[in-house]
Amino acid sequence: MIKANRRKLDLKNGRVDLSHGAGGRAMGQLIEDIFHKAFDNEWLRAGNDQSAFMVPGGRMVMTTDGYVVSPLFFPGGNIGSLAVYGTINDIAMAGAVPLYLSASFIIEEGFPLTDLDRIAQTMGDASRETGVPIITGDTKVVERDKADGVFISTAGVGMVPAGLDLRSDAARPGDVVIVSGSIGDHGVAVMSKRENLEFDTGIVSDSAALHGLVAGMVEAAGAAIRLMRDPTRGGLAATLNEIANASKVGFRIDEEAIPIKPEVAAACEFLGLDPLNVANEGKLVAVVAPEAADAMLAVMRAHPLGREAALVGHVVADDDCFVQMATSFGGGRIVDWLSGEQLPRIC
Amino acid sequence: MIKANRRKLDLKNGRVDLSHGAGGRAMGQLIEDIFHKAFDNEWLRAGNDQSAFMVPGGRMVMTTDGYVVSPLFFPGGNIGSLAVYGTINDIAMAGAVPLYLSASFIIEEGFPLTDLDRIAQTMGDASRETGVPIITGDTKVVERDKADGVFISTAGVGMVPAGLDLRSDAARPGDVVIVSGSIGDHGVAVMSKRENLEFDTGIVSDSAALHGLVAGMVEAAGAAIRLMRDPTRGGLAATLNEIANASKVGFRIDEEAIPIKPEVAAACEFLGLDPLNVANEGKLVAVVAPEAADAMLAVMRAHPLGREAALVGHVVADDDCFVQMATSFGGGRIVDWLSGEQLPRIC
Amino acid sequence: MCLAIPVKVKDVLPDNMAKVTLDGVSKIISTALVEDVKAGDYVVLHVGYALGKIDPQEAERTLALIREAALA
Amino acid sequence: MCLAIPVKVKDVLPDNMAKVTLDGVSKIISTALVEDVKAGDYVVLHVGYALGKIDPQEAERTLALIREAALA
Amino acid sequence: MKYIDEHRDGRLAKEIARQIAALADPARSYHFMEFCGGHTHAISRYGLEDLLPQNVQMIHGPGCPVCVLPIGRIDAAIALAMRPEITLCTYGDLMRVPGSNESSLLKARAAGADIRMVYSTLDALRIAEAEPDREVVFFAIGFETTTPPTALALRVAIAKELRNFSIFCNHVLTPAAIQNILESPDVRKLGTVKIDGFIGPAHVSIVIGTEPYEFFAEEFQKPVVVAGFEPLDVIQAILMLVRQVNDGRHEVENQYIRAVTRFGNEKAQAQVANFFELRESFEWRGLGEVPYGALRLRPQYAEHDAEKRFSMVTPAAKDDPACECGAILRGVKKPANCSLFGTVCTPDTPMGSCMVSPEGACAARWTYGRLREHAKAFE
Amino acid sequence: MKYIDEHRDGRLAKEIARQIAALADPARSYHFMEFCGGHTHAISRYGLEDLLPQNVQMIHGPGCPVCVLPIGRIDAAIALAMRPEITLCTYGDLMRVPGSNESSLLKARAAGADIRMVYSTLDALRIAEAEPDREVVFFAIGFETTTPPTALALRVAIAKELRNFSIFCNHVLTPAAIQNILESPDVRKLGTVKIDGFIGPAHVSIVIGTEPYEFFAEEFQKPVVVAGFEPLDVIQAILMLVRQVNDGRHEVENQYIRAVTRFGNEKAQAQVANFFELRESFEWRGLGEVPYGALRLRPQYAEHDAEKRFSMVTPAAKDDPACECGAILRGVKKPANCSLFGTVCTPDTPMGSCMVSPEGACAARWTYGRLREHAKAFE
Ligand code: SF4
Ligand code: SF4
Ligand SMILES: [Mg+2]
Ligand SMILES: [Mg+2]
Ligand SMILES: [Mg+2]
Ligand SMILES: [Mg+2]
Ligand SMILES: [Mg+2]
Ligand SMILES: [Mg+2]
Ligand SMILES: [Mg+2]
Ligand SMILES: [Mg+2]
Ligand SMILES: [Mg+2]
Ligand SMILES: [Mg+2]
Repeated sequence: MIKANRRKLDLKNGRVDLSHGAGGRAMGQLIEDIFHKAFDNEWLRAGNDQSAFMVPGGRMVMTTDGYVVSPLFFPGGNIGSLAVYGTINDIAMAGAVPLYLSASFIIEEGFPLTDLDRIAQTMGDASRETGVPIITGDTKVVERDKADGVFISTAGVGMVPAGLDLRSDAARPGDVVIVSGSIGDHGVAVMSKRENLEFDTGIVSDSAALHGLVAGMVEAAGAAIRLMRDPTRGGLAATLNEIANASKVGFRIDEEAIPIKPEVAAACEFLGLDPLNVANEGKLVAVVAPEAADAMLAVMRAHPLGREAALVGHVVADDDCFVQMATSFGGGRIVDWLSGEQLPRIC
Repeated sequence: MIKANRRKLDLKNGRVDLSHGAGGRAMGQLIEDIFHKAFDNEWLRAGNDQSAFMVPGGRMVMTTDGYVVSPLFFPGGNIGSLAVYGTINDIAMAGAVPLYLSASFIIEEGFPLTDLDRIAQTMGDASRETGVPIITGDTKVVERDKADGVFISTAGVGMVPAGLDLRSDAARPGDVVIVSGSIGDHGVAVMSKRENLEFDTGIVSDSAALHGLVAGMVEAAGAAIRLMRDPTRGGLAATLNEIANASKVGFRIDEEAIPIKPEVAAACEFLGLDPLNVANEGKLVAVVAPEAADAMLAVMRAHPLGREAALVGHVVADDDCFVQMATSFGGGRIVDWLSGEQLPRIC
Repeated sequence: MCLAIPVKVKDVLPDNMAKVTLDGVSKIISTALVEDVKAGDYVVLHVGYALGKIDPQEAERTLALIREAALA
Repeated sequence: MCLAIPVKVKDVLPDNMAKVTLDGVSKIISTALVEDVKAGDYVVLHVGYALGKIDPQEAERTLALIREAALA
Repeated sequence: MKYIDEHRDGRLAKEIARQIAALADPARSYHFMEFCGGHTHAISRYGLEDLLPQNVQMIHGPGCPVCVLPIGRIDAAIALAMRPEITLCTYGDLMRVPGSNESSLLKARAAGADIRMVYSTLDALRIAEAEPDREVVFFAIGFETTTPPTALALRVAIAKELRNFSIFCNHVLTPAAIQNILESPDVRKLGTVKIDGFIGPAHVSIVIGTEPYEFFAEEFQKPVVVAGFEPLDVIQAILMLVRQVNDGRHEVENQYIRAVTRFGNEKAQAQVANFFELRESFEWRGLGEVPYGALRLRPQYAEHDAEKRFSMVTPAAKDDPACECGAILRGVKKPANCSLFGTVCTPDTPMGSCMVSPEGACAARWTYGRLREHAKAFE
Repeated sequence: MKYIDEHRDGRLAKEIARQIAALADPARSYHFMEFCGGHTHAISRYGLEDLLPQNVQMIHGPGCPVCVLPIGRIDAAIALAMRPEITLCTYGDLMRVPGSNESSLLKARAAGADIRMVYSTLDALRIAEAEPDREVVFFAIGFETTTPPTALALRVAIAKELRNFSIFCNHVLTPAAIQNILESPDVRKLGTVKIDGFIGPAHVSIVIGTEPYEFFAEEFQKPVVVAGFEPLDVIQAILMLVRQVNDGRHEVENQYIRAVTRFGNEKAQAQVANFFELRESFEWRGLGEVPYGALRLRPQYAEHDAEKRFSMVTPAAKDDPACECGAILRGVKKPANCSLFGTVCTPDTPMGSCMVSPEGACAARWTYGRLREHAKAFE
C-alpha cells in the first residue's frame, strides 16, 4: 500500500487558496491540520457531518452570532475568542449552562494560514478554558474581495436549570439594574487598532465568557433574576432601550454609578463617542428583584468577572419606554439608541 | 405618548447600508420587517438573544454549514433554500429528526433589500414546509467588497431515534451502496447561471430536505443502515472516498447503475466535468446491510425524493480505500477526489 | 481545455456566432473559424469555437466500419 | 467633528506632528497651525489638528473665577 | 482629564446656577442663543437646562455646520461621488445627512459610490497619496475651526504635487450667520426675535479671536460671551450674560481666556487667507442665502477646487415646507412647535437641518430632552 | 448525445478488442504511443487497457499542452500577473500547474494577483473591453487546436482597437514534438524507444489535416492513425495500427473521417499564419528544447505580444532531478518506474509535467489506473 506523502501546510508563508474550499483533499487537510488540531475533541474525531451527544430532558436554548470584527486581532483577543465567548454569553444570558458549539468559517482567498491557525488555536484555548467544545463545523473559501479575511458564525446550545425562565419582557417597575463591570472596553480596544483612527491605549477588550459568573448568580438567587443581556453592539444604551421596549417599562439610571475606566472615557472624548454606545464583550446587565439586589451584588463581586459589579439604576413605569439618566453633572437626559453607522464591525 | 412614525423599508429600491448592522433602530427594523416577518414563529416573537425549547432526554445531533453559493439565485432555488435544506440534511444524515435551526446573516453593504426579502421568504417557506422553525438569528453588515451579496450560516439540532447510531466508520465489506436519485443536478443548475460559463438547460437544482425520506428509511429498516451522507461539495466521488477512508474499506461501484440525467451528462461534456464530482443538494448515499437492500430500495422509491433510488455498488475490503468503478464501457477505473478548485461556490 | 465535442447548430447568430445544443443543453459559441455553418450542422466545439464540421455520411461510414470490424 | 478637546503634548515629532495624550490615551496629530509647540504644552485638538495652546495661568484664573462666582 | 474634568463639576455648577437665579430679574425673562451646536450638545448632554431658572431660556442657534449645509450641496456631493473615478472623503457626521428623495452619502455608498469616512484632512491626503489613480475629493464643511485644517491639506497637496486631491468647499463663517439671524429679511416674516445675548463658540474664537464680534455687539446692542464647551464654561457664560443684561452692557466677553485671545491664531488665519476668499452669497439650510457667509477657493487653486475641476452644479432642492428649521434657527420657534417633530422627523429619519446632526436643535431635543416635552418632572 | 454515445458502446469495443487479440501476433509485442493527453484520458477513463491483450501496450505521449509548458514560462506568467496593472486570463487547467518553489497561478491569485479563469478567448476579450484600465493578458497555451481561437481573438482585438489586450504565446506544434520523441539527442541517453506506431489527435488534424504526418511516417517508417476521442475511436485506431504493423505498412490513416481531411481547415490555418510565425526553438517540459516546436506572434503585432509589451523574461528553472518525465514522455519509462510517483508526487502535489494535468501520463495513471500498479485484478 503506497501512502501519498502529504505535503505539510505551510503555516509560515502559506495562504488559503480556492482549492481549500473545493471539497477535495486540500480542504480535508486544512480542516484537519488547523481546525481539528486546534479544537481537538472526540466529536470532531468521529468525522461525521454532524455531531451527537446525550441530553437530559428539559429546557434547552440555542443561539447564533456571526463575527465580522475588523481588525481581526485586537488588544485582548481576536475574532476567534469573540466567536467562542460571544455565543457562550448569549446562552448564559438565559441563565443556561452552555454545552456545545458549532463553527462555520467563511475565508477569503489569500488569507494567511498563520493567521487562521492563530485564530483556531485561540478558539481551541477558549473552548477548553470554558469547557464548551466545538463539536461540528464548516469551511468555505470565497474569492479575494468577496470577504474580509475570515468571518466566523458560531451557534451554541445549553440547558436551562429547572425553574428558571428569563425573558426580555420580564422587567417590572422597582426592579434594579446591575452591570457586571466597566463598560466600553471592547469597543475602544477594537477601535484603537482601526486604520485611520489609530490611537494608543492600554485598554484591552473585556472579551470573556460569562457562564461561570451567571452560574453563581443563578445558584445564589436565580428566582430574583428577571432577565439578563450582554450589552454588545450598541452598548449599554441599546441594551437598556431594547429591554425597556420589550418589557414596556422605563429605566432611570445614574451616570455616576456606571463603571467606566478613565482611559475608555478619554478615548471616547478623542472620538466624540458616548461610552454608553460602545460595545462590550464580557459584561452583562441584569434586571433583578429589588430585595435581592445586595445579595446579587455580593455574589457577582465575588467572581473575577463581576468584581466591579454595580447597581446603576432601576426600572420605572413608563409607557414611553424612556431610558432616563441622572447625569453626574446633576441634570437629566434621555439615553437613546445611537442612530446610524458610527461603529461598524466591532464584533 | 408620541410614537415615531417609522418610515417603511423601501423593499423595491432600497439597499442594505451600514446602519442596518450597527445595532440601532435601523437594524431592528431590518430584522423585524424582513427576517421575523418571513420566519414568523413564537420563538422569534419572544425577542430574546437566544431561544428556548423543551427537549426530551436522549441523543441529539448538532450541525452547521455556511452558504456562499454564487449566483445567489439559480434554477430550482436560492441561497435561502440551500441554507434551510442543507442543514436539515446534515441532521437527517444521522437518522435524526431535525427540530430547530438558527441563521446568521452576513450582508454586504449595498445588497438590494428586495433580494434579501426574497431570500428570507424562501427560507420561511422552506422552514414551514419542512416543519423546522428558524428560532434564533443574527445579522451583520460589512462594507462593500467585503462580502458577496449575502452569506448565510445555519446551524441545526435534531433528536436521534432511540437505538440508532450511524457513524462514518461503520461501512463493512459486503454492504450495499444506495443513492436516492440522479446526481449532479444542483451543480449543473448553479453553473448554468455562472457568468462566463452561461449555458441554457432545463436542469433545476435538486435542493430538497431529506428528513422525510430518511424517517421512512429509519422506520422501515433503521437497524440495517450503516451510515448516510449527502453528496454535496465534491459530489458522489468525494463522499464515497470520505466514507472509504473513514471506514477503512473500499467501494466497487457500477457506472451504469448511477442515475444521471441526460442533460446533466451533456452539460458535463460541455464543461469537461465528471458528474461524479458535481454537487448535489437533495440526494443521499446510504450504506446498508446487504440483506436489507431490497426492502430499503422499496421504501425509498415510495417516497417522492427517492423515486429513482438505485443500488450503485457495494463495499469491499481494501486497505488502500480505493473507490473502484466498472465503467459502462466495460473497463475499470479509480474514482478519486477531484483535485483543486474546479467548482468553487456551488453551495 | 483539450476537450472537443460534437454539437448541433441550432441557430446561426450575427457576428459569426451560433447557438449550439447537446442533449437539451445549449450554449453560444463562435463559428468564425469554419466556413458556411448552417442550422442543423454538427460542428466540433473546442474552447468556445467550432473547429470543423462533422460530415454525416462519413460518420455513418465510420460506424459501419466499426460494426463490421466488430463482427469480423 | 465639532469636538475640540484639550490634550497634552507628549512628544514633538518631525513635520509639524506631535504625539498628544489624554488620560493614558495617545494619538498623533498635526501642530502645523500653531506656533512653537513644546512637549508639556496643552493644545486644543480639533479634527486631527491643534488649533491653539492652552494658557495654564489663564486656565487657573478661569477656575478661580468660577469658584469665586460659585461661592459668591 | 486635565482641563476637562474640573469643568464638569456639578456642585460648582449648582452654585453658579444659584447665582444666576439670584441675579435674574424675576420681572423679566432672559433669552440667550448658543450659536454653536457644540454648546447645544453640552447643554443637553449634561442636562444644563434643568439647573436654570424658568426665566432664563436657551435658544439653540444654527451653529452646526452639518445642519446648515443645504440639500443641494448634499445632492451635488452625491452626484459627484457616484462618478466612478471619484473617492469622496468626508467627516463621519455627514454620512446620514439627507439629500433629496431620501438620499444620503450612506445610501450612495450602499449604491456603489466610493465614500470614505475620515477623521481628519490628513487621512484624505494619505488616501490621495496612496491611490494616485483615484480622484480624491475632500468634502470640506465647517466653520472657522475646520477651515485651517482644509487650508493646510491644500498646502501639503500642492507641495507634494498631489494633483488628484481636490476640495469641495462648504466652509461657512460664524459672524455672518449670527448677524443674519438678527437682520435678514426673513426676520420680518418670522416675527421679532427675542434674543438678549449670544454665546459664541470658543474653538472658533481660538482661530478668529473675539474681535470679529465687536462690530456686531455694538451694531445690534447684544452682549456676546465666547465660551468653552464644558458645562461649567457654558453656565459661567450664562452668568456673564445675565450680568451684562442686568447692567445694560453689550460687550464681547471672553470666558475661554485659557485659549482665546482678541485676535486669535494668526498663523491659522494666514493659511486660510492664502487659499480662500469670500463668496458673495451662500445658502445656509434653514437660513436661506447669507451674504458673505461662506468661503471658496481662490481662483489660482482651481485645479484643486472640485466645483471647477468636475464642473459641479448645485441643484435647487427644498426642504419639506412643514419643517420649521428656519424659525427654530432664528430662535422664533422651538422644535416642539414643529408638527413633524418626533413623529415623521426623528434622528433616524431626519426631515430638516435641525434633526440631521446630533448637535442640531431638534436632534438634541429629541435625544436628550424629550422628557421635558412630555411635561414630566425629572428629579 | 449524437456522435458521442454511439462511440461509447462497450459491447462493440469488446468485439473489436477480440479482433485485436486475434490479429496480434503472440510472438511479438506492439507498443503504440497515443501522443495526445485527450487519448490518454479516454483510455484511462473508460478502462480501455483492460480490454487489450497483454502484448498490445499503450505508451502515453507528451501531448498535453499544460504538461509540456516549462516551469520557467509558469514563473514568467506568475511574475507578470503579480504586477498590479495586469489581469491574466487563463484556461482553468493552468491554475494548479506548479512553477518554481511550489508556486502556481492559484497561489499567485491567493497572494493577490488578478488572475481569471476563462472558458474561451472570447471571455478574455470581453474582459479587456469591459475594463479598459486593466492590461488584459491572455495566457495562450495549446496545440494546433487552440491556436486558431487565439489568432481570432487577436483579430477582433485589433479590429476593436483593444490596445489593452495582449497574448502571452505558448502555442506548440504536434508534428515537431512527435518527431522529437524519435530523433532527439536524448534518445541515445535514454535508450532505444520501442514505439511501433502513433495515434494522432483528431482535433489537431481537423485544423492541420493528416498531411503534416506524412513526411514523418515515411522518414521514421512508423504508422500513424489520426483518431477521435471516444473510446470506440481509440480502439478502432489501435486495430488499424495492429493491421499496419502486421502488414509492414507505415501510412498515415484517418480514423476520424467524419471531420478530418488531408489538408484540414484552411480558414483556420490562414488565421494562424496571419498572426504567428515559428520559433526556432522552444523548451517543452520533459522533452527539452524542440526545434521549430512552437509559435510566436509576428513582429508587426508586438503591441499585442505580452512578452514584448511587458519585457517578460523566462527564468531558467528545472524540475526535480528524480522526475522521470523525460523518459516517460518518450515512452522509455512508465510512471510506476519513477521513485516519486504516488508518494511525493501526486495530483494534489505534482512534481513533474506528467502529473500536473489530469491528462498527463502520471496523473492519468494515478487517478484511473493505480489498481493495476498494485497488481490487483479488476474483474
Ligand atoms: S423636527 Fe424636523 S422637520 Fe421639524 S423643524 Fe426640526 S428638523 Fe425641521
Ligand atoms: S510521478 Fe511525478 S516526478 Fe515522477 S515522472 Fe511522473 S510527474 Fe515526474
Ligand atoms: Mg446570539
Ligand atoms: Mg447578546
Ligand atoms: Mg451575541
Ligand atoms: Mg459542511
Ligand atoms: Mg479585502
Ligand atoms: Mg454541516
Ligand atoms: Mg452540509
Ligand atoms: Mg446576535
Ligand atoms: Mg462584490
Ligand atoms: Mg453533509
